[in-house]
Amino acid sequence: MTEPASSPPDRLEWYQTMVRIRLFEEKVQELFMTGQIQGTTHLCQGQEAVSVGAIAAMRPGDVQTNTYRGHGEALALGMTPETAFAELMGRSAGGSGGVGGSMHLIDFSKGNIGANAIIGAGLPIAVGAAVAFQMQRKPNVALSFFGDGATNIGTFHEAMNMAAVWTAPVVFIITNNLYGEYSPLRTTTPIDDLARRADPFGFPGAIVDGQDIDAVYAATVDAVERARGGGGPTLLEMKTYRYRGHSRSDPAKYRPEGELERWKARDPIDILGQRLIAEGVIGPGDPTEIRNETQAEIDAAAERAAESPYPTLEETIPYVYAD
Amino acid sequence: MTEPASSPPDRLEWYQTMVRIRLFEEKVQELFMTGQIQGTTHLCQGQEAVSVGAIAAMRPGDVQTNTYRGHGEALALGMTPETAFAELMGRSAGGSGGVGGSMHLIDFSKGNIGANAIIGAGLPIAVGAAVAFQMQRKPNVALSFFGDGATNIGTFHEAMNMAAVWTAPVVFIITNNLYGEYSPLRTTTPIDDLARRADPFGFPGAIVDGQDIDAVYAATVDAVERARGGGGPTLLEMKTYRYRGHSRSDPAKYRPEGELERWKARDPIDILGQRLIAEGVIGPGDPTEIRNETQAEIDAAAERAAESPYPTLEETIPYVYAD
Amino acid sequence: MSTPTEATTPTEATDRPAPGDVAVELTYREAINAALHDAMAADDAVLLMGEDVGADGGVFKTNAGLLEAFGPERVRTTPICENGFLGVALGMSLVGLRPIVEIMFADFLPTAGDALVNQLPKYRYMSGGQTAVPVTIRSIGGATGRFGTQHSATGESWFMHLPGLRVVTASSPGSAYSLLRAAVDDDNPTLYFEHKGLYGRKGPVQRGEIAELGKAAVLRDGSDVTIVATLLMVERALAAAEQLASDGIDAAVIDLRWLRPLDLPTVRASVDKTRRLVVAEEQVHAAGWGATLVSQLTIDGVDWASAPRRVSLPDDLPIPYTPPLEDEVLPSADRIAEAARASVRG
Amino acid sequence: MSTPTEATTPTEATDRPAPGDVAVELTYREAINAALHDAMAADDAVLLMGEDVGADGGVFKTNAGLLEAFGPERVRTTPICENGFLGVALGMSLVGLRPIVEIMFADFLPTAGDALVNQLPKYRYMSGGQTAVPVTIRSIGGATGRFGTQHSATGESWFMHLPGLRVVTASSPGSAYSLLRAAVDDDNPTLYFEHKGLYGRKGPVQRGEIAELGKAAVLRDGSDVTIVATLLMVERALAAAEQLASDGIDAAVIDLRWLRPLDLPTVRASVDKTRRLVVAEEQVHAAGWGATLVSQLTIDGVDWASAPRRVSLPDDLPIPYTPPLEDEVLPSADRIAEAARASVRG
Ligand SMILES: Cc1ncc(C[n+]2csc(CCOP(=O)(O)OP(=O)(O)O)c2C)c(N)n1
Ligand SMILES: Cc1ncc(C[n+]2csc(CCOP(=O)(O)OP(=O)(O)O)c2C)c(N)n1
Ligand SMILES: [Mg+2]
Ligand SMILES: [Mg+2]
Repeated sequence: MTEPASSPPDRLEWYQTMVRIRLFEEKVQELFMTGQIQGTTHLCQGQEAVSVGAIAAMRPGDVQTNTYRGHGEALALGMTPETAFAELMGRSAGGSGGVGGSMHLIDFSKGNIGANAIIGAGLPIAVGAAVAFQMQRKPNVALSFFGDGATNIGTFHEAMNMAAVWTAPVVFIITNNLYGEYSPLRTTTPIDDLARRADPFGFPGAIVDGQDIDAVYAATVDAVERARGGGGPTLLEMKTYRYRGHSRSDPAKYRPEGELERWKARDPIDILGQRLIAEGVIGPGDPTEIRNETQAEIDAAAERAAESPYPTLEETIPYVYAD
Repeated sequence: MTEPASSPPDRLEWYQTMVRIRLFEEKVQELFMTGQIQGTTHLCQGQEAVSVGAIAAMRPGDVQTNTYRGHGEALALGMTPETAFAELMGRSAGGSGGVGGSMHLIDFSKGNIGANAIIGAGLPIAVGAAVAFQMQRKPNVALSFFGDGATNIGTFHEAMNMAAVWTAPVVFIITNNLYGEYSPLRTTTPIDDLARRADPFGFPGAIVDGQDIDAVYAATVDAVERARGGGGPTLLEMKTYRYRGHSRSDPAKYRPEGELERWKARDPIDILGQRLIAEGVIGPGDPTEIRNETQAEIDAAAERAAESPYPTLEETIPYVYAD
Repeated sequence: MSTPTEATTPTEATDRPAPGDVAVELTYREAINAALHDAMAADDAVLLMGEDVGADGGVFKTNAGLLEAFGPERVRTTPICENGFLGVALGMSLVGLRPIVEIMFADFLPTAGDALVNQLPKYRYMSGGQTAVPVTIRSIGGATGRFGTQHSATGESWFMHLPGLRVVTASSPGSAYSLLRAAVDDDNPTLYFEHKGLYGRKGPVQRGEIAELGKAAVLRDGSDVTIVATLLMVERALAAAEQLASDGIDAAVIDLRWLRPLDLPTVRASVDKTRRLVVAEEQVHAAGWGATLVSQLTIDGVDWASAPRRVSLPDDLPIPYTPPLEDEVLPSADRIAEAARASVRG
Repeated sequence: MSTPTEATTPTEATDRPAPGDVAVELTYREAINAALHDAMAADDAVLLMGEDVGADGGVFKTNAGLLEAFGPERVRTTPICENGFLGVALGMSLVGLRPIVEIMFADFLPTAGDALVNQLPKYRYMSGGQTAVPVTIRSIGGATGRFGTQHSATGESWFMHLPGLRVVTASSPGSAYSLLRAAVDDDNPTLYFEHKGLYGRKGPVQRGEIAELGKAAVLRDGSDVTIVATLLMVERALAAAEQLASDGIDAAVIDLRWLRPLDLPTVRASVDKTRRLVVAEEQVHAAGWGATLVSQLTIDGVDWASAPRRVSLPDDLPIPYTPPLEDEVLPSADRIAEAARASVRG
């Protein structure tokens, strides 16, 4: 969990976290090439402002659920890159002891109560946590991160409806990166602005510039605090873009020419970096320095992670049933 | 299938059909009491204008799906009371040879391609038929009848979304009778006007007075013809009421006092009857006469149905797999 | 339908059976009601949720008095959305609650297929053991109701195939009570199956008793043949055993109760004695618990005196609506007895 | 990933294998692609639908060239909503189309649980035989991919339990082709399982061949022990048989292919000879096809020379992500051979 949202946000820390996520994801790609990570992975370069800005609005005791594309949220919530790499490498030191993998970076101690590989499945889980808080008279809120494609599955509708009917303290966050796997939004979804999908449930939906972390933070604080105050759910549509293909095996050839470049021109890390420079929070050389420092941190984390042993089958038996 | 919607509607026939449905349902109750029908049943007294008015808008080749509360639609589409009774009695002469029962009055030859006992399941089936018509370049439309409670299940959302994205010639008809099983709409649904649930799919939704068959017919003709013309789906919310409890075992004690009486004051059969009298289509004594004639028809149908034998197990084997 | 009796009022709940507890005579429906009352009274974290669970005692009247006793937050009527509200229950269980979810008919379990297959059983595992998932799912299965083919499945065997779950079935008022308490007490996702044909049955119930996890019940010892059954088939197996006794055949009857974990040792002990087995199952044999038992025992080297038998639903027929055929396809006491006789003969 | 080869271009489709047809060498992926091409070319009523089926050959590249050949109506990308689009396919099938639905990972089949359990298998039945339901569902199952516990199920046994369905599994390029053609040709809802670990395998494919419904394939005759397998386990069973041959053990290997209908006669003929059986299954044994086979054969009175054996996934473990453990839990050729040896020893 980050600091309580009531203290003034540390935007330099946001910047560093976004850079950490970016370089983490790039390292993951590299580790795939060298075979140190196997299977598949879903990277989030380009979407860092959504993860970091929204999570900055959480307070201690708040929780969230996310997806297979959840490295950004996991790191923003404070999972160390080493723990995350170890999980991706299938090592004992991983967040799930190596049995979860890339799609399941989970840390209950940090409010990260789920990273789901099934589209839509995280939403009702967040609603359930939120309703539990309400019943326990706890002042907490649950967030749920999911993609634009997930707004077409029934579970989305069901979760939104229950949240509304029970005035649950939950915030639904669509990371609208314009694509499902290979399909542009318009081939699967009859509208462009997904925030509209809150209307049939009678609670607010808002469109947010997902490249601008200050906007993400402000919108999420509004929604989270409204929920905390008993005002019920909000749907936030963060307009953003993933720089890479859907998963490791996808070169993303289906994208129109120039689209990637247009989005990169509004890179969320650059936007905040330039703002921090303009405000005098950092100097013009600091972005490069932060990047270099973070790169060293990431490289070291990956190395340490690789030293962790693989789990034995026995080690993982207690993960199945609680007693 | 009734006559093409382009010929002027025979509203006297509508009246007779509504009376037939009403008396059919009352007879079903009676047959339960005498043990001639077993199990459960879901009656639709009070909702007749929705079934008859909407189905009058269908043309030959059009199809529809409905639900366990589907006797009204089945009879409106032309299933004989005898065939329907035989099915409820589990006899060979039933529409499904007696293996379907009260929740599954189905007749493909009349465009009745499904009566489903699973909430929401009929919607995508109708969308599928509609998309097939589109692909086959047939000028046909599919309708789907379902309840207010069904608008909370994911399949509703999924079907609406696909219908929109594919501009499918389909009309979704909510028979909003204000209750799920025992739960009033407001305990499960955060809004009152379900027509609003079309908005996130970008197609029209309309509220219709479900007690007024002329209104039902007009709204459905609009929607069906728009669909036929390539204009895509419509969501119609028919505001109506079921006079009886949810199912046989439900005395409906959960309803506020006076509610039933208020709705009965706007009985759909009476409304049309009075209109037909005022217009001189029928005389003041005709309603009673039609009722008596229909009662005789219904009683005779039930008697004939009871003469049909039960199916043998062998008879039903070919119902499992097609070859 | 039943009205609440004295047994449906919450009593002093005890966590473990007091040895001196006197059994009360309750119907299966009342036993379930009592278990719900007692589990909710014992622990504020327990709640009941599902479609129409509160009003009028719920659809099967198992929930009489609960809404009045515990209020609408803890007896929570949900919208119709099985996958969604089971996901909600999962989320609740991750932050300290212990939901009991009613899935009205077992046929609606597949509507919640993802929650049941990919979420509840795997949630703890994929987090590396970071959380428990104390969710109980009550679902009502079985034929006899003339409800037709979409409302008559027993459904219990679908879930044997899934590590991470527990699966339990209740065949009598006494076990309905103690097994439901055990399910709610357990920290793992547990599917608890009721049979709609049993609600009116009466029997002794030990209020406060919590059944042992994974333990089958030998209802009748016997030396000639072992009959294993669940749910409605248990009383038919017992009736068959009576018939057999008058033929001079000494049949053991085991109520399997748990499908996951499966109590192989108890069944094994019996078949080691009888060397004959009949599985009486209200389900298709393929991919069911009966096949699992016969297979595992055979693999484990049981020395059958004659081939095991099965009395099952037809291999290739959905449940028919029409009353005579619904009755015909369901294994009867006669058919169970006949299978046992054949096994003793051959 | 593979690029389309000459085999992915539609050819003259023939409904029945021309006797003189020459087999071509294709990968499993290409064989599936060829079957899709040929089935769609043969009948305008056939279409392919599912998530991302068109672009870039689909997620597993099985669909290369289809979008180009048949256009976006017949190679239809759906929104993410498995239950919904399977219901759409059902609706299409009722009015004259023959959809092939791709459910990307077998783990997503439960997301479409209602369509699979209550709709497709029962639709014809509850209408009293008024309609056929010619829907084919392709789904990709199995481990080896390091996809973790929510993307590695084989899933095929869940559906054996359901009258009204057909269930078939493809273990090689040749059978992948002919079985997919058979599935599409059949008028009943058919689940067709592919294994994600097999896409790169090469083998002979008889273009135009339509496999016989419900017929298992004896891949290797043998007199000492019968090994039955599906999907990825088939090649491991064959490898085990090679090992066994060098030990002087003559193992039969049967690719079961169909789980519904289940080809008991073919397996029975083999075990009547060998009196020994090993089921090699990439699944939990409980409530699976292996248990069904062992049980039914034992009930049918096979006179086992030694107890049947099974090589299965662990009884109580979801599939782990970490590569060494994913490899460890999967039945290997060595473990299959060892089980066969044990069965021959006694
Ligand atoms: C129920 C289900 N169906 C299909 C998939 C396969 N799948 C994984 S990611 C994905 C696309 C999701 O798109 P979106 O929700 O926009 O999220 P993004 O990947 O863009 O972050 C699909 C179809 C799945 N994981 N779960
Ligand atoms: C998936 C599913 N869940 C639950 C049920 C049980 N059930 C049958 S009818 C019903 C209420 C439906 O209400 P509504 O959609 O308003 O239709 P109405 O009965 O009022 O016509 C419920 C919950 C079901 N049949 N299917
Ligand atoms: Mg997306
Ligand atoms: Mg209703």
